[in-house]
Order: sequence, then structure tokens, then C-alpha cells
Amino acid sequence: MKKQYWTEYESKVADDHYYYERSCIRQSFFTGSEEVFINIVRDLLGKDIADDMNLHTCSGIGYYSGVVPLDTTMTVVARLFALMTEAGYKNFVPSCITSFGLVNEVVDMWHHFPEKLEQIRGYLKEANGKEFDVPENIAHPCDIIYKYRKELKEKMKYSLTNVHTGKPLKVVEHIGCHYAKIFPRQVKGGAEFPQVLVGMIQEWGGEVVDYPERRHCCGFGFSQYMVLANRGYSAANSKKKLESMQPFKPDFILANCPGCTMFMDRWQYTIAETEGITYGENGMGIPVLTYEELAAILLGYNPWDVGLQTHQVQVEPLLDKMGIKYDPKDKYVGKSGAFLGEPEKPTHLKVKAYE
Amino acid sequence: MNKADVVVIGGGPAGIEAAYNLARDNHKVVLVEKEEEIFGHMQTAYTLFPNFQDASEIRSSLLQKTKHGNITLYNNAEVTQVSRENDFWRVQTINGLDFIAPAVLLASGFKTFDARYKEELGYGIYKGVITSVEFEEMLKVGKIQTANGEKPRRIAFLNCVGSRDEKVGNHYCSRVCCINAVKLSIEAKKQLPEVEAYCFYMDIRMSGQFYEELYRKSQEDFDVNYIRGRISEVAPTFDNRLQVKCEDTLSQTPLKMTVDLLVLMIGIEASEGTARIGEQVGVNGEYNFSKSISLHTADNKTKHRGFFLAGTCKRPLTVPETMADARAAALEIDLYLKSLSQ
Amino acid sequence: MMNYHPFVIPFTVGALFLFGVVFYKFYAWIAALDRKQKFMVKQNIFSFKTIRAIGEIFREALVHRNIYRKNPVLGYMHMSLAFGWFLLIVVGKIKASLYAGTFFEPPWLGIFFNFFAVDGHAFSHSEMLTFTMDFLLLIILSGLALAIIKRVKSSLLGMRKTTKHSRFDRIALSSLWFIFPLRLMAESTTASLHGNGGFLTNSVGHLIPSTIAPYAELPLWWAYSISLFVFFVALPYSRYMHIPTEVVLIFLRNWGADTGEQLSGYTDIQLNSCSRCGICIDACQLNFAAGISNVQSVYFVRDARYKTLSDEVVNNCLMCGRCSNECPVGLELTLVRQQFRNKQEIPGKFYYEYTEPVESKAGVDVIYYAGCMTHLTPSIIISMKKIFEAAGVNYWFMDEDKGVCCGRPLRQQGFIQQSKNLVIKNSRIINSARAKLLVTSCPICYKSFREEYNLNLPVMHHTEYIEGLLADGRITLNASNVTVVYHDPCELGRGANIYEQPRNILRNFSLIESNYEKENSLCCGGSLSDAILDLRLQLKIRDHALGELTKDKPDVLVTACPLCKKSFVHGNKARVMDIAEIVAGNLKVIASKKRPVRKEELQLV
Amino acid sequence: MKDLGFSISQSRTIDLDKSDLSAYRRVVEKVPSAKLCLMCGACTATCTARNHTDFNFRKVHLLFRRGQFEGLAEELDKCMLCGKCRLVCNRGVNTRAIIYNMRIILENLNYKSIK
Repeated sequence: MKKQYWTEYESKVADDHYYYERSCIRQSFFTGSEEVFINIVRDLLGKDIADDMNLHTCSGIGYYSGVVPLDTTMTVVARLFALMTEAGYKNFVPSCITSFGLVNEVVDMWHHFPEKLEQIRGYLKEANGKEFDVPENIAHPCDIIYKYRKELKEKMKYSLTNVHTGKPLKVVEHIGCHYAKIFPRQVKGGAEFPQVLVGMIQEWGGEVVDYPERRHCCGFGFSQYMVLANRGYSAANSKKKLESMQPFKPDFILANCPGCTMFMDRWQYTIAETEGITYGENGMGIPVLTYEELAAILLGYNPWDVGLQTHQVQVEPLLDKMGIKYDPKDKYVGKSGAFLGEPEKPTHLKVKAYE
Repeated sequence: MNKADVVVIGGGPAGIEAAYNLARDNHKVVLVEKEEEIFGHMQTAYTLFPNFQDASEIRSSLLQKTKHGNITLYNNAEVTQVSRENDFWRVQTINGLDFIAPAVLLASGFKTFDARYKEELGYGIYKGVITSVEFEEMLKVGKIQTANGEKPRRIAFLNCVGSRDEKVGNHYCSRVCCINAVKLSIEAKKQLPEVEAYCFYMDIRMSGQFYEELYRKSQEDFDVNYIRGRISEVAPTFDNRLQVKCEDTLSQTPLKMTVDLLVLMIGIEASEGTARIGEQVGVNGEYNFSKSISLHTADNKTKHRGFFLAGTCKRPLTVPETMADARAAALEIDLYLKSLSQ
Repeated sequence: MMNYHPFVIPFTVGALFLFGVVFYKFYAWIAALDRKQKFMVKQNIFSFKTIRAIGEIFREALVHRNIYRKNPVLGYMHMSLAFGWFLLIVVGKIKASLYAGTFFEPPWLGIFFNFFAVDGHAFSHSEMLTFTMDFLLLIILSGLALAIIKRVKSSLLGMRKTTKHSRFDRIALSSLWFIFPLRLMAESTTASLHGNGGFLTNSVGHLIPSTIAPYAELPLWWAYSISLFVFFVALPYSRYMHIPTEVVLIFLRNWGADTGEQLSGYTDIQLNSCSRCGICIDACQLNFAAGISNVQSVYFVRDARYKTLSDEVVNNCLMCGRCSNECPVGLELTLVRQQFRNKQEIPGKFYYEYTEPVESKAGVDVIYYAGCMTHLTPSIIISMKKIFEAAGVNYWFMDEDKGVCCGRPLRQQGFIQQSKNLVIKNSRIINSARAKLLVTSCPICYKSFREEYNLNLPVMHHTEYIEGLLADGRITLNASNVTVVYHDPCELGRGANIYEQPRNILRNFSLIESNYEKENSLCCGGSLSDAILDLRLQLKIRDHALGELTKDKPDVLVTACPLCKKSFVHGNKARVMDIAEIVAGNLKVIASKKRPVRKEELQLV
Repeated sequence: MKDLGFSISQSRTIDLDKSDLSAYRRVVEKVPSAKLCLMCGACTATCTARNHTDFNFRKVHLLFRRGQFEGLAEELDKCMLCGKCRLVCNRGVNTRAIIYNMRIILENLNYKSIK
């Protein structure tokens, strides 16, 4: 049997008492994701997870775009830790992959340069009188889901199976670069064979697609996207990935990073609008899901409560394949029960099959 | 007409090594050498790659071997005619010697390529352009200098001069020049630590044992630079140095550079003796190198009974390969002579 | 009707067809002459040149003096057929006119005279004329016999290769072979019946059994007439079109028509004047040294005429000019081939805008332009520098650092527009220096400077220049016992007629002659003009040439072109030197410090 | 197509699956020695046009071989066909003929035909 080197790398996830740091991108664009995650952890797994109203940005995007200086970044991160300390938690769980990468990087720098930690403690104290402890454990929410994937499976109503053919669904998994590529030894499978999403997909009945550009960046690239002149380069990266996976006919893409989910989803619209190219079946694109959304719909949540209607690439064909029931009329109905209006139709990317 | 058991043609490493091994097996050996001195090209060598063994040690070892009681050495005895007489071979020389023996071993070796054919490289035109043989002689006397007697600041070595060149009719690789350039550049740096050494190559072929390590050592310990590109033009500068031009193919950009010495790593060709005797006997193969009957299984035998080959008369070989081949030839001849006496 | 029989119809129809087609073609070609050619015609039509042309037509188109000089047997063959037939027609016409008593007798009367004039001895000089006719027929038949032998086995006539035929050629040739034997048989049969023949026809007539003769006579005359018909109809479409066309060509050439850069009516006339004798195949080194025998000028001309030219035939040519030199019709084959290589211009495209003109140096007497190739033979450059210094010349080395190509290599591949752009660039540099002389070491550049450039100073190849320096005593040479053979580079010799100058220089050495001197010199194989030939074949051409040139084992093979030098030096046969090198090596000025070159020092391993 | 203020960058990867390799095959048919090139760069180093431009025959030849034609026609226009490169080629490659043929193929230059 082949030796599986990735098993040597292991992520350390605390068993309980998580301090959840929400993600800017995830809560803005994939609105149901974080809500269902807290729900799953609290109600289904029975864990203690803090959802703090006072949270703020980690400044990671600014830092990785090269516009926020290191000391500032560290002080902002220190304030997040101070909030955690004040709330009485020791296990930091950042929802965003960039936050995850950043806090790991900051903590690692403090480990190597303790004088820097002291300096930052001074800055924070000076700024708002707060004090903080460095977290004992930093884990990404996907690690938690991975850890309890078997328990969750027992509660699931659906599986990753095409109900029409009985065959497993083909899933492209995409790991955020800042999740595995900065500190590969701290995540399951390292940078080359990250197992976290693979474990979920395989456990829940799907089949992972191994395509040539599997480890390629989604295209976000921070300043590549932020600067308009460079944006073509950003989109070109997503295009490269999509072109590479297209021949494998994946049923959907699963990502753990909110940025990746966002770009692989939204750039499909951009590519279609500027070049007229669409991917997936019938010109409808390849749906992109976050792991929370996936877990939720498999557990039987109403897809519209999970927020799948906010995706650019429409998910109905995927739901049909999985045999998940949904009411099309509810798609654009708000919590209050009022109709919110339908979004504009793209020029090339189709929103309904066979229309 | 003198009788012998074996006539060995050529007093270089192959000839001497084979003669000695035959002599030890109690065969009467006549060793003929066309020059005043024996050793062939070993005569001019300074050190040997890849272990920098002093060539003079090899020379004294070879000299000792020629002193064996069963060997008669004739100097200044260039072979003019090799012919078959019944079951014997007759070998005549320019100085009137005439031998007859049941076996002849051709160990007439190689010559180096005449760099004047590549006029654009300026050999024979600009004094700073020299051959690897001339550079080796400089190393030997410990005087690396330009024509004006100055210490060179920069030396360039150009591989594949007269090898792998269709224009001069040599399609083959001479095999020893790449590693020799590495050796020469290291020796140059040993004698002149300040000098900058550059090797220009088309491919670097480090096939022998310890060659790759030596190549690495030249980069790691001696700062020798390697540029992948063939120098195609040499021109003088105002201060009598040389400007060489090539394309740095890896950066895809033309490159020019001023050097004090350009050392042409000249290739190996069949020597005149090899070509002439091969023609007379009918064992000439491609490029005038002599041809054995089977490269894999009988590389010392020819299509003529009693006519054997050893060393670089067959193809470019390194010194250890040549010596091993000579011992193999001696064994073949020994078996042959024994089969005759039975 | 008197002097008429239906069998004359095929002949008459054929002849009318022939004249119609030929004159139509002539008209079309002359109309398609370019402006310059038309001007030359108008200028010279009423001049002595016309008379000279008539003389040449007699010499070349009828007597074939040029072919005779090159190959007497072949010459006789052509002469007997062309001149013999011509006289047969002329004498036949005289005879018929005398017989009919009028100059306006029917045209077929002369052709089929013996059939109609059964009382053929009843007019003045008839004996002599009949004898002449038989004699001419005999001459033609002997030529025909040679032609048949040539076709069957060309080597018997001293030719290595003979041309392959097209279909029309074969039809015309077969009918041509039949015409005269049939005429002989027809006349002989009539002679056996009526005794109106001469020494030949009567004698042959006696051999024909009298029982057969009456039945054979008419069929033979019919066959004779039909064979004429076939020949006449096939002629305009076969190689025999060269017979009428050559006449037009000779007139135009004498009037000063120029082949020019672009295709014109004159090109058509040249293409149609080729008799496909195949002499060019024998002259071509691609044939006898490299074994390629499908691209020679004769095939090029044939394919061009029938519009079946392939890329290979146009481009696989050394452009050495040996075939033009040998062509008995005097076709400018290399120039015509060049016309076909020329590419269509791309309107509005400017080439080589990038070349920043080199700053020209003012106040010098001589500009030295080595040429691109010469930079790969640095000993030529060093030698020229020595010679300039020895002669105390104030010179500027124009392309020492940043040369621009002369443009000829582009021109030879047909990139005319591109080539002209380079000419403009270089002209600007050269002319602005206001020097007195331009010297170059490369015959290609030399030819280009002479023919394509409009310069304000004379141009010399270094052979001419060195000869001048020696003649003026500005440099002197030591006497030397070194034996040398001189190789004429194509572009310098046949291309620019520089033959004597190098030989004058080499008088200072022991100059020996090869079998390939001057116009007959060989190409070294390194020609830039052939973009198809691969290295192996190129080396075959070189080895053959080198073998010929070094047959007498000279110490040095001297040439005057960097390309030739580069080709030959790798051939490993002899020491190869440029003429500048051997001169620089033997300069007397330097001799005070250094002794002359000795034989031993020249021996290259 | 919508203008979003930027266009998607083209990939700079040589994708041999999508490259047109037939043009080079046509060159090789005419100049079989093209196959012998071992990319030593001697031609580029000696190039006459090199003194005036960044023309790099070896690179152009290699890109053409890989079916990457973008910008090559303009590059080839820098060559003066002087043939110096052919003289220094160790492998006996008819470099000049390669340029000539590439130029004809890329620019679609045709011969004049007789009327």
C-alpha cells in the first residue's frame, strides 16, 4: 500500500469552548454560512461557542495587500485576542482563512520574537487599556466540522449521491492558500494533500476530483484583485482553474475559504460577461459551496435559510441531483415573509436550465 | 627481419600497459614509438581528472613498466608498413626496423583537433586564444600568462571545439573535454585565486565517476561560472584583450565579455598513424578511428586474426578507460598466442 | 488544277496555323515589354544594331556557332538540322519558282516539288538544284541520325545528361524524326517511277521494287504532308518554339533590351527561346557534384513556360551563373530565375527602421567595408588593416562595430523592397563621408554596391585595390616560391568580371592554373543564394571543387571571398588564404622586420 | 461583451495541446536540418541584426517550433538574411533557410506569377 505522507501532518483542534471570530467576506456574501455553523456546533454537537457582538476586522486583507503595516496588524489581532480573553476563552476559531493564516503568522512571529509580543502588548495597552492572552489553540471551523464529520453524518438526511444515477457526486475541493500553504505542518495533509475537505466529501458519500490545477490559487491574490489594472490577472487564474476542472464534469466546488468561494463563484459571471465562456452543464456554471452550506443542506436545512440563493451560480440543478426538496417560490422571500425581488439576469451565464 | 611474439605500435599509456601485461605473461614484446620520447599525449599532461593525480606519477609508473625484461622499446620508429605474411604480421618502420610476429597490437592513439579550422574563434590570429593542450603546459610550468607576460584577470574555456561539429566533419562527442575544462578551471583557480573563470558549454556531460562531484566542487569551492551558449565570434579590444560573443541561452539574451585568455577545449581525432595503418590493414571505421569486430563482446579484436586494438585508436577514451582497455587487449593476445602454440 | 493534289491540305493548314499562333504570341510578348525595353527597341530599331542582329541570327540560329564551339558534334547536329532545313526551303522555293516561271507559285510546290514536277529537268540549272536538294537532304538526315543517337545514348555525343521531354515535345520530336525519312522515301518512290530524282533519291529509288512503287507513292506523300502538319501544330507548344522565338530574342538583345527586375514580355521571349539542349545541365554543379538533376535552368525555363514552377525549382540554385555562361542561346538564366524569386511588395511596410545609421567619419580617403561574413574570417580584416597601414592610407573601417548588411542576400531571395531599404541606409552613411573610394572585402557586397547603389564615389573589391597599390608602388611584395592556385569567386568573376586583377597580384607568387579558371570557375558550394541545399550536398559540391582546384597540389589555394574561404578551409585539403592575407604576409615594408613567408610555414596539418 | 474596465489576461503557458505545430512541420519539410538545432545560441551571438536590435533567432525559432507565433513576424522582419549565422552553426543547420521559410509562412508572401 502506498504510504500516505499527509497523515504525518495533523491539525490540533480543541474539544470544546470555541471563541468564534466571524469573517468579513463570509458573513457579507454567504450570509447563512456562519449562522448555520454556530447552529450545528451548538445544537447538533452540543459545544460551547462564543459569538461576540464586538468583533471587528483582523485587517488581514489590508495586510496581505501590502497596505497595513505589520505593527498595526499585530495590534488589531491583539485586540481580537483581548476580546477573547475578556470573554474567558482560550480557543480561537477564525471563520476566515485569511484571518486563520494571519493569526497563525502573528503568533508564530511572537514565538520567535518575544520582544515583539511585549511591544504589541504595550501598543494595545496604550491604545485602549486592554490586555490579552495568546490563544492556546487556533483552529479553523472547517477543522471542527472535519473532526466531527462522522457524528454529523449520522444526523444527515441526504448524502453526496446523485439520486438519479445512484453514483457519488463529483466534487472539486479547494483549500484557501492561507489555510495550508503558510504553515503546512499545522493542517491535516499539509499543503500538497490537504485532507480537511476531502475527509468531509468522502465521509458524506462524494467523490473527489483530482484535476491538474487543483493546488492553484483561486485568483483572489489580494492586490491583484484590489487594483483594477491587475484584475484581469486575478480572473485569469480562476479561468485557468475552471478550464482545468471542466473536462472532469464536477457537480460542484467546495471551498473552505470565503474569498475562494466568492471568486470562483463570481468570476464565472465575469468570464461569461467578458469572453462569453461558461462552464458546467447547460451554460449554468459550476456551483460553489462553503463547507457550512454543504453540511447544512445535507443535514436537511432549507436551502434558502442557508443562503444558497445569494450565490451567483444557481444551485437548483445540484439540489435536484441530491434529491433535496425546496420551494422555488421561497427563493427570494425574506425572513419577514416579504418578496425581496429577483436579481438581474446575466447575459451569458444561465440561471434556469433549458430556458 | 626480427622475430617477436607481439609488436605493439605506439608507446603511449595503452601501448605500454598492454606491453607490460604481455611481458608478464612471458611473451617477447616489441614496442615501437614514433617519437623520441614515450608516453604519447601523457607527455604534456599536468594532472589527471577527476582526482588531480600528478601526471608525472603516471609517467614514472609507465616508464618503470617499459623496463621489463621481455619488452624491447624502439624510439623514433614510426611505422610505415603493416602487412600480412602467411600467419604472421610484418611491421616495418621509418628507421629501417623490420619485425615479424604472430600478433600486432595497434595502440596508435589520437591527435587533437587543429583549432585553426575554426577561424572565427581566432586561434593562430589572436595571441590570447590558446588550446587546452597549451593551457595544460602553462599549468605544468606554473606560468599562466597572456602573450604580454601579464597575469590574466579572466579566463574563458570554450567546450566542443572540433567536436560535435558538422562543419569540420566531426559529429561525435570527444567525451573528455567537459570534465577536462572543469579540471583546468580548478587548476587555474588554484594557481591564480584572483582569476575569474568562465566555461561556455552547449551541454555539460559529466558521465564518469566523480565527474559530477568535481563539477559541483568547481562551482562551490572555486567560483567557476558556467554559461550555456556557444562562443561564435572573437574580436580584439583596444587594450589587446579579447571580446567574446555568445548568447546566454538560458536568459535568452546575447552576451559579450572581455577575457584575457580564451582556452579552446579541442577535441579528439584519430591520429595520422591510426588513420594510415588502419587504411593499410583495412580496419578503418568512421572518422578514421579503427574498428573492432564487436563493440560489446570483442572490442579488442579486428576482422583480421592476430591484429588487435587498444585505446584511443578506436574512439575517444579517458586515461583509466584506455589503461583498462589495454589490459583487456593483453589478455586477448595472450589467449590468442596460447591457442597458436597448442 | 495544275500542281495541286489533296495531300497538300494537311501541310497548308498546319503552316497557316503555325504562322497564326506564332505571330499572335510575338504580338502579345512585344506588347508586354516593359517601358524601358520598349524605349530601347524604339531607340535602336533603325540602327546598325539591326544589321548586327541579322548577322547573329545567321550565325547562332542557323549555323549554331556557339554550340559548335562547345561541342562540335552537337554543333553539327544542330547546324545540319536548322541550316540544312532552312536551305532546303530556300532552294526548294527557288527551284519551284524557276519551274513555275513565276515567283508566286503555290507555297506547297517547293515542298512537294518532285511529286508535281515529274518532268523535273525541264528548266535552267535544274541539274545543279536537284543535286543541291539531295545533298541538303543527306546532310539533314545525317544530323537526324545524330539526334537519334543522342536521344538513345547521350554520352556518345559527349553529354552527361540530356533533357527529359514534355508531351508536346515528344509529339513534335517524333514527327520531326519522320519528316525527312518520309520525304526521302516519297521523293525516291517518285524518282523510281519518273526518274526525276538526284543522286540520292534516284539511288534509293532504284532499291524500291517497281511492283510496289505505284502503290506506295501517294501514301508516302500523304504521310510526309501529315508529319509536317503534326510538327507545325505541335511546334508552338513544344520546345521547337525556340526556332522562331530566338530570332525575336536576338533582335531585342541587340537593341539593348534588359532582363530587368520584374517579369515582362522579354521574360516570355527568353523562356520560349530555350531549345532545351541541356548544355546547362552539364554545366551545373548541383548535377555533376551533388547529383540533383531536376532543377537546372532547362527545367526551370520549361516549368516557368508551362506555369508548373515549384518552389524547389526556383530556389534550389546556387545562382553561380555557370549555366548563363554556357547557354548557347545566351539566355540570362540567373537573372530570369531572380525575376521569379522576387516577392510581391507589401504596400506601406517599412523595413529596418530600427537600424540607427552609423555616424560616418569625415575626412578620410578610403572607406573600408569588410562585410558581414568577413567578420568570421578575422585574418582578412587583419590583413587589410596591415595593407592600409603599409600603404599609409587614411581609411575608415565602416562596419567594424555595427555593420548593416549590403542588401544583396535579401535581393537574391526576392525581398526586393526590403533590400532597397538597406541600400538606402548604407548609401546615406557612405555618401555622407565624402570619401574618395569604397573598398570591400566581400564580393557579394561589391556586386551590390556596384549595381544597386547610387554612390558618390567609386567602389573596389580589395583585389582591385591591392592591384592598384602594387601598380602604384605604394606597397611592394617579396618574391615568393609558394605555389598558388586562384579560385574565382562567382560574384567577383562571372558576377563582376574581375579576373585579371587577382592574377596580376599573384604573379608575385608561383601561380599555377587549374582546369576551372575564370568564366569556367566553380562555385565553392557556400552560395547564399540557395536556401534549399542542405549541408551534406553543399559539402559534396565543395569537395568536388576543392579536389579539382588542388589537383596539382598547390601550397596555397587563394580566393577572394570570405564565404569561399570558409567553405574551402573546412575541406581539409590545402592551406586556404584570402588574397589579402597572402599579400599582407609578404609585404616588403614589413619584411624589414620580418622575413617572407616560407613554404614550410604554410603547411597546415 | 461587457466592459468591466479590465480584460482577462491571456495565459503565458505554452500549451502544446492547443499549439499549431503544423507550421513548423512545413518548415522542416523544406529545411530538414532544422531538426538538428541544439539551441547553443551561436547564431544569435554572431547575428548582424543583433547590433541594432534585440533579434534573437534561436528564440524565434524555438517559439515557432512550439507554435507560439505572436509577434514573430515583426521579429523576423529584423533579419537581413545575410547568412552569417549559417556559417557558425556547429550542427550544420541552414538557419537562413529557416528564417526565410518562417517569414514566408508567417507573412504569407507569395511569388509573383507570370501573366
